[in-house]
Parts: sequence; C-alpha cells; structure tokens
Amino acid sequence: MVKPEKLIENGIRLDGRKPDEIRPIKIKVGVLNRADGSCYFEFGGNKVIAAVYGPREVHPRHMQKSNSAVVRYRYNMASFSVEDRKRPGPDRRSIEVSKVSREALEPVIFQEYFPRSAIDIFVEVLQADAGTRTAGINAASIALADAGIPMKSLVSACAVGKVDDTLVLDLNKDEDNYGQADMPIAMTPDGNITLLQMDGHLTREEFKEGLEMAKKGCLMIAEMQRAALLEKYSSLIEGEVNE
Amino acid sequence: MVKPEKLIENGIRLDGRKPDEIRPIKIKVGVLNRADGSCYFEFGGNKVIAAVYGPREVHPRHMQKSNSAVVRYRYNMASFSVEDRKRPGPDRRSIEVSKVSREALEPVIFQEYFPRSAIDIFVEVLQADAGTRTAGINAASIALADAGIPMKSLVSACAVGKVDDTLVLDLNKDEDNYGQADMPIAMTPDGNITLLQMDGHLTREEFKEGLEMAKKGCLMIAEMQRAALLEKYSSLIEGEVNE
Amino acid sequence: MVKPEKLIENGIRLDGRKPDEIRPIKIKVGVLNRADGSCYFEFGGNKVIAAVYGPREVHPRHMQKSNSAVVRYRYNMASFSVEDRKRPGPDRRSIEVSKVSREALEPVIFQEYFPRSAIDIFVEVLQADAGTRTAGINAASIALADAGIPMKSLVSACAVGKVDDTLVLDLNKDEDNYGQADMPIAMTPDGNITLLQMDGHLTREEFKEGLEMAKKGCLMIAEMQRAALLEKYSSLIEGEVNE
Amino acid sequence: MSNEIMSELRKDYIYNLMIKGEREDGRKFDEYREITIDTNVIEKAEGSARVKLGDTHLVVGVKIQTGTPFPDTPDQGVIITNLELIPLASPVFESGPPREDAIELARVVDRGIRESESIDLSKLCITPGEKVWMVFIDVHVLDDGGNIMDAASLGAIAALMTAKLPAQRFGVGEDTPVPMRDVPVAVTAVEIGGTIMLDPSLNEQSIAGTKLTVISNQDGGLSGMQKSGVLPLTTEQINYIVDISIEKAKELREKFLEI
Amino acid sequence: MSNEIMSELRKDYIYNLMIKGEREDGRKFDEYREITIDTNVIEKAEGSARVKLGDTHLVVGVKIQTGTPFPDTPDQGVIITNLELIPLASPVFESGPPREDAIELARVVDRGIRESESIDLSKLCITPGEKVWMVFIDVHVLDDGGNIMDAASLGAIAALMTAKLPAQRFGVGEDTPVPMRDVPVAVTAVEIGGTIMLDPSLNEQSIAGTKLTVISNQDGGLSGMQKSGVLPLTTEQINYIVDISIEKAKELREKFLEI
Amino acid sequence: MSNEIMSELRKDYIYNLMIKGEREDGRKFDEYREITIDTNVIEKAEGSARVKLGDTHLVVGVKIQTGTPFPDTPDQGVIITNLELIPLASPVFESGPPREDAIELARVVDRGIRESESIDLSKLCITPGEKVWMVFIDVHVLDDGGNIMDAASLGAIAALMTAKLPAQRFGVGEDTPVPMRDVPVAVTAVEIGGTIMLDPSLNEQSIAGTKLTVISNQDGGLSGMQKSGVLPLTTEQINYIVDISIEKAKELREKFLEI
Repeated sequence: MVKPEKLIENGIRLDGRKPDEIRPIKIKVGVLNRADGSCYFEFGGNKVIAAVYGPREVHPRHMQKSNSAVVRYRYNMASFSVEDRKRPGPDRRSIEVSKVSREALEPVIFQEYFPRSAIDIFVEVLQADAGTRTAGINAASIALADAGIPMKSLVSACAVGKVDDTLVLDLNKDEDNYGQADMPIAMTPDGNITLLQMDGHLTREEFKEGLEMAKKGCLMIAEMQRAALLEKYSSLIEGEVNE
Repeated sequence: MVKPEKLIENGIRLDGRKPDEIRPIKIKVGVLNRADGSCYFEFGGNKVIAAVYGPREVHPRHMQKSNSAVVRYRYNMASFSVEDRKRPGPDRRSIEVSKVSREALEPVIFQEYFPRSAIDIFVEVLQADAGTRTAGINAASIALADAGIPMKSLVSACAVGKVDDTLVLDLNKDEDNYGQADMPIAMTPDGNITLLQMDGHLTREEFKEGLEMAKKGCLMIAEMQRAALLEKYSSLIEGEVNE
Repeated sequence: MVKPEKLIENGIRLDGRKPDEIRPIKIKVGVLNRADGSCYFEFGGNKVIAAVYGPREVHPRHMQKSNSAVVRYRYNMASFSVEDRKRPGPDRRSIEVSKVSREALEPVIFQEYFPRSAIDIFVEVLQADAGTRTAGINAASIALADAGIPMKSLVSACAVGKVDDTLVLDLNKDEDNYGQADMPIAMTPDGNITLLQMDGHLTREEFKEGLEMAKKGCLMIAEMQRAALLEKYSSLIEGEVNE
Repeated sequence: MSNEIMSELRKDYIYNLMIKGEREDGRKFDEYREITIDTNVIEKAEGSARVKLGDTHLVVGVKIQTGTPFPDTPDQGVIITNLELIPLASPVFESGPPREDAIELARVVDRGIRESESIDLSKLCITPGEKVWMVFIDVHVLDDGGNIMDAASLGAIAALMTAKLPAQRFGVGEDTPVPMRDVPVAVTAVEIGGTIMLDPSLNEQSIAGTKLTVISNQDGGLSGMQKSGVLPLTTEQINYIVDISIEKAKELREKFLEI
Repeated sequence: MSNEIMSELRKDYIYNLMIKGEREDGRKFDEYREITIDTNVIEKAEGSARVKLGDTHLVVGVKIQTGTPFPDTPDQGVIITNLELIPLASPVFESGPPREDAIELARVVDRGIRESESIDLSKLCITPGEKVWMVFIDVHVLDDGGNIMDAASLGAIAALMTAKLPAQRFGVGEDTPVPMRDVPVAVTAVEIGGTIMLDPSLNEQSIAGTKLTVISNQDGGLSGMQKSGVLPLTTEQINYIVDISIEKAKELREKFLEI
Repeated sequence: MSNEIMSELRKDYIYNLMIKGEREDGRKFDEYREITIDTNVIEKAEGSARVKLGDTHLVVGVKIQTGTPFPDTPDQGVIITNLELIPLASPVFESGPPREDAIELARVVDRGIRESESIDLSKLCITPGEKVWMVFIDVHVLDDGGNIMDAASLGAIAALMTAKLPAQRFGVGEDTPVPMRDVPVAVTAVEIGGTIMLDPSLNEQSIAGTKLTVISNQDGGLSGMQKSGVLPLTTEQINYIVDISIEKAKELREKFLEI
C-alpha cells in the first residue's frame, strides 16, 4: 500500500475508528488441551494464541532460582503471519519483544510461591497487523489466569500513536507504517505501568496526553479480559451444576 | 546425464543387470583400529564405512536410559562423495536418514543388556551412487557384530524401484533419477521389516510384488554379510591356531 | 594500496625503520575496573586490550581439571578494527590464533596452583595493522601479571619476516601483504620458544637468522613490558606511602 | 520414576481395552477421531487451513512468492515444507532448531505433496531459468493430541487447494489457483500387541512401538510410505495396513477434500 | 549463597544511603558520573568514539561501506547497530551469540538514532534501488560499570558526528560527513525504594527493579523510550523521569556533543 | 581416575623406552611408520587419495567447481581446505562444528599448499573478476593413529597431483591437470624428555608436550611451520627439527610423491 494522503479525515481514521477507539477484540479462553492454560486473542487483524505451562520443573537445572519461580516468555511469529514470509525461528526483534513482554507480566505473578520451578509462557502470532506484542501480553495474561497461576491482577496492553499530528489509540498496520509515533504500554488495573516503549516523535505534552489515552485503552481491554474469563468459569460452573 | 530414452531394453537394465539383480557387493570387516567394530561396504558405486563404539558411557548424562542402552546413529556424507560438493555437516535429509536407519537396527540389538550406556553407530558415505542408506545399514549391521554387540540377528537392506513401468531391484543413480518409484526396506533374516519408505508411484499390486522382490534382495545380501563375518572370524581363529 | 615497487630503499623500510627495528610501543597496565588484570597495548598501528579473570570457577563443570587450572584464551577482532568491516564473532582464523596464543602463555603459568579453576584471558583487537597476535600475547602476558597470576616469567612476542629478500623485524601491514614470509614467535626471557609459526618462503639459513632476529625483538619488548609493570607498581607503592 | 509407572499403567490400560476390541475413546480400530477443517483462516497467507483431528490442532499456512529455480530444474517451481514442534503445543516439545521428529514429519508431508505430483510444478514456472513460484508450506502445530502426520497432511493439501498464486502482487499477471492435479491423503496406523489401529491418539501413539504412514492418491495408487519407530512389522501387517489405508484415504478425501 | 548475602548487604547499603538522600559515590540523584568522550580513536573506522562514564568504558566504531538498499526503501541508506557484551568487560558476561540484554541495548541505541531521524537516510542513497551507504555502528563494551545504555548512546552519536562517508575509497565522489540533522541523547533513570536516580552505577543498577531510558532531541521532543526490568512504574514516576531526562539530555548535549 | 592412571603408565612406558633409545613400535627416532598412498579412490571426486600412515587412515577428496573470485584477487583461483575430526575416527572425537584442533590442522594443511605456491592460482582463473576454479580439499579422517597432520598433508598433495580441472563438465574447454609447481611435504616432530621423534604415534603424541610441523619444498626451502602444544622448545631443538625435517621431506617426496 502506498502512503495515503490522509490517515484521518474529519476526525475519523481510515478504518472508521475515532481517535480513542480500539479495534474489535475477540477472546477465547482455554483453547488448547495440552497447555495448562491458554487463550486465543484477536485484536483487529492480529490473531495470537498464548499457552502457559507451569509451575513445572526447570531445565537446564542451573536456571532455577532458589527462592522464586523463573518466568520465561517466548514470542514467536508464524512464517505465514506476515505479508512477506518470515524465516522460522527467533530473530533480534522477537528476542526483545519476549524480554519486555515477560517483564510486563512478572510484576503480577506470585513467583515466590514456586521456588525452583518455571512458568513458561508461549505466544504464537498467527497473523500480524500492528500491535502483536500488546495482543500477546493480553492473551498471555488470560492464559496465566486460565492456568491457575496466582496473580495480583491481570495485565492489559494497548498502544497509542501519533498519526497526522493527532494522538490515536491502538494503531493499525497502515497507521504504524505511515504514522509519526508508536507507544505500546502494559498496565495493571490500578494504573501501574509494566511495559513502556516509544518510537518516533512526541512532544513532552503529547507524551503525557498519550500515556493517559493508552491507559484508558488498557482499562477497556481489562474489562473484556475479565468478561472472557468470567464467561469461561461460569460455563464451567454451569457444567458442574448440570452434571 | 540426460534422461535416456529407455532404462530397460529387452529386459536388461542399462548397467547390464536383470530386473531382480543387485549390484556387486564388496565387504571388509574390521577395517578401523580405533572403533570397537567396523565395516567397509561397497554396493555398486556406493562406498561406505561404518564404525561402532560401545557400549560406552553416555554424554550428556541426561540422555541415559535407566533400563536400556541408547542407540545413536550418525549418517554423514563426505563433501566429495557426490557430483556437486556437499557442504559439510548434517542437513535435514541426513537427519531423517539417521533416524530411520537407527530404527532399522534397534529391533535386533539387545539394548536392555546395557542400561545407562550408549551404542554409537557412525556411517560415513565416501562415495554415493543411489542406495547409500541401505549400504549404510548393511555396513552398520556388520560393524555391530564386529564390535561384539549382542544381536538377535543381522539386518539387511535393499531397495526396490519402478523403472519404465517395471519393478527392479536395487536402483542405481540413473534409475533413481529417472525412475518412477523408490522403496528402500530393511529386514531381519526371518522376514521382519525394520525399515520401509516409499516415494513415487506404485499401484497396490506393484507394492506387494515389490516388497517380495526387496525381501529377496535382502536375503541375498544377508548371505554375503554372514560370509564376510565368517571369513573374518575364521581367519582370526586360524591366526590363533597358528600362534 | 597498490604493491609498492620497493619495500626497502637504501636499507630503510617505507615507514622509516631499519630492518631490525620494531614499531613504537605504548603500554598501559590496569586499564579496566572489572577485570582482575588488564593491559592496553599499542604496537605500531595495532591497538589491543587484554583482560584476565581468575583463578575463578569453571563453567561448565566438566571442563575442570582435577590437578590444575584450565587456561582459556579468546582472541577477538572488533568489527571496526579492519579496513573492511569484520562480521562479529569467532571465525576459523581467530580460533587458531586463540589456540596458539594460549599455548604461548601456558608454559609460564603455574597452573598446578589452582586445581579445578579457570584462568580466562580475553584479548580484543580494537585496531589491526599486522601483528595482532603478537600484540595480544604481549598484552595478555602483562595482564596476567597485573592479575597476580603466579608466573615463571613474562612472555614476549614479535614477528620476523622477509621483504625484498631482506629479513626484517616486526612487519607492518604493507610488508605483510607484499612480503615473502612472516614468522611470529613468542619467547620467555631465557630463550624458550613458546609460539612459532611460519608462512611464505625462507631458506634454511634465513630461517635460522630470522629466528635470532625475532628473539632480539622479543627481548626489546620484554624490557618494555617489565618497565610498564614496574611503573604501575611503583606508582601503587608511592600511592600507599602518600596515604 | 513416576513417569515410568504412569507409562506402564497407560500401557496396561490401552492393552486391556484392545484385547476386548476397544479403544480408550470408544472408536473402532479403523475409525478416525472427529475431523474439522477450516480454510482461509489466515488472510495474510496465500492459502491456509486449520485442522482439528481429535485433540490435535494445527494451522497450515501457504506463502507464495517469486524466486529463482534450482539449476537442475530451471522450468519448475519450488515447494518447501516446514514443520515445527513448538513448545506451545506440548509439554515435551522444546525451543530450538527442529529435531528429528519434526524433520521427519515435514519431509514425509513434503514428499506426499511432491511425489504424488499433486502440484504441477511446471505450471509454477514464470520465466524458465529465471523466475518461478516458490511455495512455502508451513505447518504450525498448536496442540499435540497424537497423529500430527495425518493432520498436517490433510491441512497441507486443504491449504494448497484454496491457495492463490499472487501474480498481481508480484506484477506477473492475474491471480490463479495453485495448479493441483491430485489429492494425496496420508493415513497412519500403529501396531499395538498385534492389533492395527488407525489414527492413533496420543496415548496409543506413545505406547505403540511402530507407526506406518501410507499416502495414496485419487486413483488408489501409492505415492509415499514411511515406517517410523523401533519395532518391526511383518509383511502381512504391512499389506493389511496398505489395504485399509487406501480405503480410508478415499473416505477422508471424499468427506473433507472434494470441493 | 554468599552471592545472595552480598547482594542483600549491597541492597541495604544503597537503601540506607538513599534514605539519607545520598548515593554511594556522593552524587546527587540527578547527577551523572564523570564523562569523557574522545573521538577518532580508531583510524581504521570511518568514525569512532571512546566513552568513559564513571567506571563504564566503551568504544564505538562506525564502519561505512556501499551496499544494496532494502527493496521497500530503495532510496534510503541503511543503519545497522550492533552491541556485544563481551566477557572481557565483566565477570558475568559470557562468550557466544548476543543475549537478550545485549540485543535490547543495541536495539534501543539503534532506534534512538533511527527514530529521531538524526541521520538523513535519503542522503545516504548513491543510486536509488542499487547502491546506498550502509552505516554499521558497533558498540564494543570494555568495562561494565553500569548504565551502558547512556554511554553507548553518547558514543554512537559522537562517533557518527565525526564519521565520514568514504566516497573516494569506493569511487563515488568526495568524502563528506555523515548527514546529521539531530543529536538524540539517552538518559536512563532507575527507581529504588521510591526514589528516582539518574545514571545508575553498577550497584544501583543491580538492585533497582526497573530502569527507564528516555531519548530526547534538540527541540526537547521525545524520540524513544524503553522501560526495562521487572518492577512497575507509576504515571507520576514516568512523567517525572521524562521531565528531568529532557533537561539532563540538554545539558549533556551542550557539554559533550555540540561542536 | 583410571584414565589418569592409564595415562601415567603410558607416559612411563614410552619414557623408559626412550631412555633406552627405543620407541614402542621399534622405530628409530627419525623413522616414519609404514606409509601407503592410493590415489583416485573416489571416482566422484576430481582428485582423491587414501593415506595410511601406521594406524592413521584418511581419505582426501578434491572437488573442483567454478565460482566467483575474491574481489581483491580477481585473477586467481580459490583453494579451500576443510578437515573434520569425525567421531567415527576416534572415541575422543565428537559430533558438531569443527573444534580448534581440527581447525588448526586444516589451516596448516591449507597454508602448506597455499604458501608454498604449489598450485599456480593464476592458472585457475577462467575469466578475470568473474569466473575462477574453486578447489575444495576435504580431508576425511577415518582412523586416528597419531600424526594426522603429516598424513593429511601427504594426502592433500597426492590428491591434487592426480586431480583434473573438470573443464568439459563446466563447458569451459578440455580437462587439464591442476597446475602444480611444487610438492610441499609436512614433517612433524615431538619432543619427549629432551628427545626429538618424528611421526609420533598416538601414544607418543598424547604424552608429548609439544609438536613442531615443518613444511618444506622441492628446493629444500621452508614454506610453513607450526608449533602446537603447551611446552616450549629451545632454539637448538627447533633448528635440529628443521634440519631433519627438510631431509625427511625430501625422502618422503621421492618415495611417495614423484610420479
């Protein structure tokens, strides 16, 4: 796609959203059999799946921590998830995304409950459309809850960006390609920021305004995460009652 | 070589063989000093050498099995064994060949006699001419016996293929390149199939007929394997008598 | 640079040196904070830095020796140290240089004093101008002393070469590129040769003469190494007296 | 140790059922688990399919781009099949380069497509010796419930049958379907205590000493076979598996792959 | 165990100082350690800088050569940033391919240069679609005394500001400076027990739960941020760090990078 | 532990023999073990040789194909030497990428060929700057009985002397021999307790602290040397080894390599 002349017209973005509107979200909890917890998460054109295994034994042994669990996070893009086929396997970008995503979730996990063990989070991006790391964190947060890992709270993630000199929530691919700034954040429901990255150009004021906007996005997503988990567990309880 | 018009003329193949004839075989047992057992095996234009080490300690330790030996098999082609120089080191093909070759031999090895130890089989292809995996299994089987590894029986391997709509035993390079099907098998003398792969096009009937043909090939090879081992051990006994 | 017509004119080399003259040397001892010992060494256009860590624990454990220390040596060229950017990471050349450099230093280290431990030597080439391995050994020898590793003596290294049919000490880059032979050696002050490599063409007589010449070069360097260490330690003692 | 006890118990359980002519999930010996195939599930891929085969769940994506042909086949397109057993899909899979199981699976799926000549490679040629279509078939296993082989094989052919050559995007004409001319289907059997079972579940697979995959075509002919595992098979067992595999492949093809 | 005790003691020591409003080396919370920047220290490189930031010591070399542009940006040069945490620089660094810490550092330094548009990439184009300048920024850490990020960032920009495009050597005209149009500066803060400190020393960094790097430009705008570490930050903390980082970056830029 | 005891015993045994002027296999100190060289043993290779040197057994294959010259030597062919210590050849060799011993061996064999200018690289040029002959020398060690270096060096030169440039196959004229102009020979000595021995056996090599390889040419000049191992040598020892190596190389060349 060639850079469009305008990305926002009359306050409306090319995909019809208002500046502070996030893309449609679809959540399915517990989609995998082998994993201890899992979540399928669609965020606009992003399709990601997260699985959690653990607490379980750590291999190799020397990676164990004597007084807490080790949290590991593997973000991976399927070869077919992007326009031009991606070579399989980790690259520098996915290693960095894995690191900051893990750090976005570690603050809410009661790691000290599980010394010498591992909590493994795997996020596979089946289709990518700008915002895969936030989609992954949102999915992983639910998968952790689905796996029964004790957590202080959920974590929700959302990006804010600048497009045609306007701050907008949750960039899509074109806005990401042709926009002026991108800033993904992750947040606990009580407003603690667990992930913060920024690229592009923002004034000090835009940054502060953008941060508030992104926080609002996170709160909207948190609602949906809670609803999805609730739905799963109420259906489970229903199931039990029916038996 | 360009594809020849006919690969079989008047029932005779381009290299002068009849359809159910295997290529000349040359076997030397115990050709290496360092290995516990070894065998040099020529099968038409194929020249392979097999070495066996073990039972011996397993490294790394976590690969040990508590109630049986681990059998490992490394099939490797020398860089100069083929028309266009091969890059050194394992590739996907050699990893698959190593796996199925190992599985072709495991059924006859008394692995349970040697818990926590390894039996290592190394097969080097010095020259390749279609049929290297069968040549390797034939050589490895002898090298295992030469190493004194307790075995239920030898294993013999041979391919059958389809060329000019005719089933033929033991394809050579041109028949492999321009033929219609290739099916390598490995077999114990009592007819148990330990390796079976097939590529190309065979009718159900051709398959069944081909399988019988390949089994006959294996029996011919088994004869020669036994003869080679016998020769080595009779010469050893002679040597002892002469001393 | 195109090959110059003459590399030696009226007994003087292109950089103004006499045949048996070495390039200017600049030595700084103890330049790094984290390392146990360190040395910055300029040798003509070569700029290298050596660091020593140890004796310290060996990882992985199976590399331990029960009755002596393990000495490890990592020679590495910075990507920007050469005319055409070098890809980061070890290559076949640096692995060989690391091996012979380690062997050049092992004879003088009292390894048996530190069973089950490691002495790690790291040499980084920041700028290369022919003679990086000798510069590295010279630097490493000082860094070992700076780290307080017990040694029988220092080791000094220098190359001799043949240029325009003349033996010359300590080749520079052009002499290395367009010369006829290059022979780096390393030596203890009492004349024991701990590294010897040769490439190119030398008659038997040239070799013997060249070896003596290189030994003289090593002795000159040994003087400077001792002076640099002395300076550091006298300044340390002074510092203590002033306190 | 507990793993070994578990494995022993599981073995006994499956065995005892088998003797009574039963399987743990109530299937007949020659019956497949429930199969769902959805195609075009990944819009960014030129072709895609999600396959659920019992508890096994995977996605196959087909990416197609232009490239240079191999020197020895200048007028043919290129197929490259990749399969990874990523640690998301099973507690026993590990990160890192694909290991022998994944490589074997990928190569058998690849040969199934290639040797059956199901894709007309000569129609993937754009300019002989210079430019051809490169077809990348990537199998992404999400949940390992046993018999990945058949699921991957079904997914690969389903994804190919719905894939388009993206000629417009690469400026070489109009988009057209991938030129298919056969529909190979892989059927995998295991032998447990003398009994042959199709479509092994994870438990059945884990206690079976050997597997045989038979790939057959629309005309009932064979285009690929692979024995995998450390126990031998008799000629009778092999011939029996070949016979039922061809029938079962016909059934699966008609039910899931005929458009 | 002794490591854990040491770490506990160090933590207490830094904490107790912090409560008294002090740091282990006597600095104020928003004060940097002594900085020395020397440029053109590697003659073989097209640009270079040696940076000492307290005990941290590194060399940045810029190598520039011609190459092919990326297909999607045919008229732009290429910047590639590499950083290795070689075992010479710290007892805790290991040989082998760069690990996540080194990759994160390299990528943040790279984005600082790239996203600030400090280099005019279009002026690095020689022949559109065919030949462009490739700028390799290699950060060679020699001594890790904490806050490698800011030292690497300072070194990279200082090396670039003195680097030349070697046009003569590659036969494409006269040597010219690398076309710079901004001077981004990274400022890193840590949070320890509720207190924000700039330019963390190795000890401070090792006990801090989280770091925030803020990259700002000549106009006082932001061009990059990266939170790193396992503890969260509040909005107030973030806004405070952003404010002081922009001021501190101005100070560092004026003192060390204006020519 | 038992390994260390064995090694100690072996050391004593070889030492005690040495003091009596003897070697474990009855050879004189400057005597080589029995040598057999067979050439053209691999028909698929452009040149090949099988060398047996005592218990050491290896095959050298030379593959020759066309390729692009290095930019800095546009009118010269390329030689690439590779040697692997595969686990078939010794219980102490391991799978995986070549390690320092294998790399050192390959590089010394390579320099022996290259630095002696035994191959006229300019005659390997087909079209300057575009197409040259690439000569791959692959040493495949099958049995390590000590002194792989000399066996590999003999094998490499023997294989090259019988190798052909496959010009017909590559459509660039008639096949011709590889343009050789010298016959370098490597001779390796070890020092054990002050005594110099040529062609060390595996046992001798394993207890010797140091090895010196001397490569000399037809005119008696030197074209390569490599000291390997952790003990030093005196100037007298080195000069002595150089002298006997040149004589021994002459003998080996005449006996095994003159056609």
